[in-house]
Amino acid sequence: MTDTKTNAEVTLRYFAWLRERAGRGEERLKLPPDVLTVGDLLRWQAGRGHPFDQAFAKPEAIRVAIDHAHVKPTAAIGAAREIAFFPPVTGG
Amino acid sequence: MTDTKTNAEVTLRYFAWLRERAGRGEERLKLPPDVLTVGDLLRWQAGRGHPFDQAFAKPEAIRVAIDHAHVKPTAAIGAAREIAFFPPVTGG
Amino acid sequence: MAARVSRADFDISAEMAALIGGDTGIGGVALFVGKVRGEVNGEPLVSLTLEHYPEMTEAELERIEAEARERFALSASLIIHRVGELKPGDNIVLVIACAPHRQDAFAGAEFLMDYLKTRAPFWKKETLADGSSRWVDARESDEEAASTWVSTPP
Amino acid sequence: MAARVSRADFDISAEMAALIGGDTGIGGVALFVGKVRGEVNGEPLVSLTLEHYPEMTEAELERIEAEARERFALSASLIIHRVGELKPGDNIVLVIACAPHRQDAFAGAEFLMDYLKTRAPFWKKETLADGSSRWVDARESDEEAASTWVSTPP
Repeated sequence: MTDTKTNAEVTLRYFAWLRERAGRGEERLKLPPDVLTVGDLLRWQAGRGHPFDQAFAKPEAIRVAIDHAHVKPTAAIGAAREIAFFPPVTGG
Repeated sequence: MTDTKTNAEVTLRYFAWLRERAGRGEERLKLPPDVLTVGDLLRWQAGRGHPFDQAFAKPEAIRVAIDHAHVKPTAAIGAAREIAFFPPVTGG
Repeated sequence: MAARVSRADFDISAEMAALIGGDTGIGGVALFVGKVRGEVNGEPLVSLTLEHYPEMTEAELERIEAEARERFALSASLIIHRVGELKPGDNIVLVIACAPHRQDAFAGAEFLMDYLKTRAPFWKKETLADGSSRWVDARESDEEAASTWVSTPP
Repeated sequence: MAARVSRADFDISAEMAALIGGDTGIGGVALFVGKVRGEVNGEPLVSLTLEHYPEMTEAELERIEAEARERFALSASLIIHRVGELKPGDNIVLVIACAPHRQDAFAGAEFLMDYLKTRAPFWKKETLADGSSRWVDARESDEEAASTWVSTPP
């Protein structure tokens, strides 16, 4: 059951300069089974090759939300349906 | 010269419950020459008899302005043209 | 900088637009509107009458504004205070503080309100449903709020 | 309580009247309007483009409002945030906090702005007169302002 969840398709979304550097606003894919936390996912992104190596070169500058809620790098990905990557917010 | 100043006519004004208790909004008169400070003036008012004895029975509840600026009981009356008496303000 | 007393109500959007004019250095505008509440200690209020000391009001509001401008990086500010008989829900006072950044705008507006409440010569009289009326007492919390800004007592 | 994203400008007076409705328990209304400034480090700004994460924005604004309501005695509150291309002088954001007393209204409005600036998923891109554009960096002072309210990091 857990393997099934980890291997389910997930939507990845990119905003602001991360969207520009990643060259896309969104994609759907299956994450490798060893990507269990947000930190794992950021490292995996940085290792995906061009253009992700550039976009994710500084993971400390990237914020992550799972299913529309802010999460920390230690958070588990679990049964996430949508994971978003973006720089610190600058609204207001 | 100083006597002349102290004896000049001055306008006294009353606001809010002080106006109601004093039974007037304003009056013009000459202050006695020994009324030199705001504190002296408050004591003199309390001693003027009805209705001022009632109106000025609690001088600590009364604020004073000379020529449209707040003053303390220790302030000198000097060449004041207008002296106002009122309760603590409650606007806003 | 502007301060005025008015019997009529004010239009917040119009006042703010006029105050800002074409100043694009303004990044933040903090506003406060004080309103007449419908109850006094659980009893329905019929009306609130605001008395003031006309000749002193303008001078005092200008002093308060000048002090706010000295303390905070304000681009513009406005105080409008109503007088006369008001009803529950009516606006009593409008304060606007404009600044390049929001912290100064907020601090400016709070300062203007705190000083207004403890120094501007306005007095409120409440009339209740039973026909009785009484002058509102100054709140100690207002004195305290104003005194947190400094050491210059009224 | 209400929060919304809008491409169009907002009418402050109308929004405030609609928010208050007939609630005469409200004695103080604190408002904040954030505006596009005309210069960036001394260079003229041509436009400011606001991107956001639509599906997350509303959820996050509602969380921010719920938290403000829990902390302060707010009678009502409103957040409107614009997106799209804005020009110098344009309004970006409106925050309104209504409360029985002014201290809660001011604190509520400041809290809403501080949290909005550090948690709501909006991003600003500045375009200058020479055609260059860049994403605005998050200001550390905003993180600090939000963190003064507590210990719950974003």
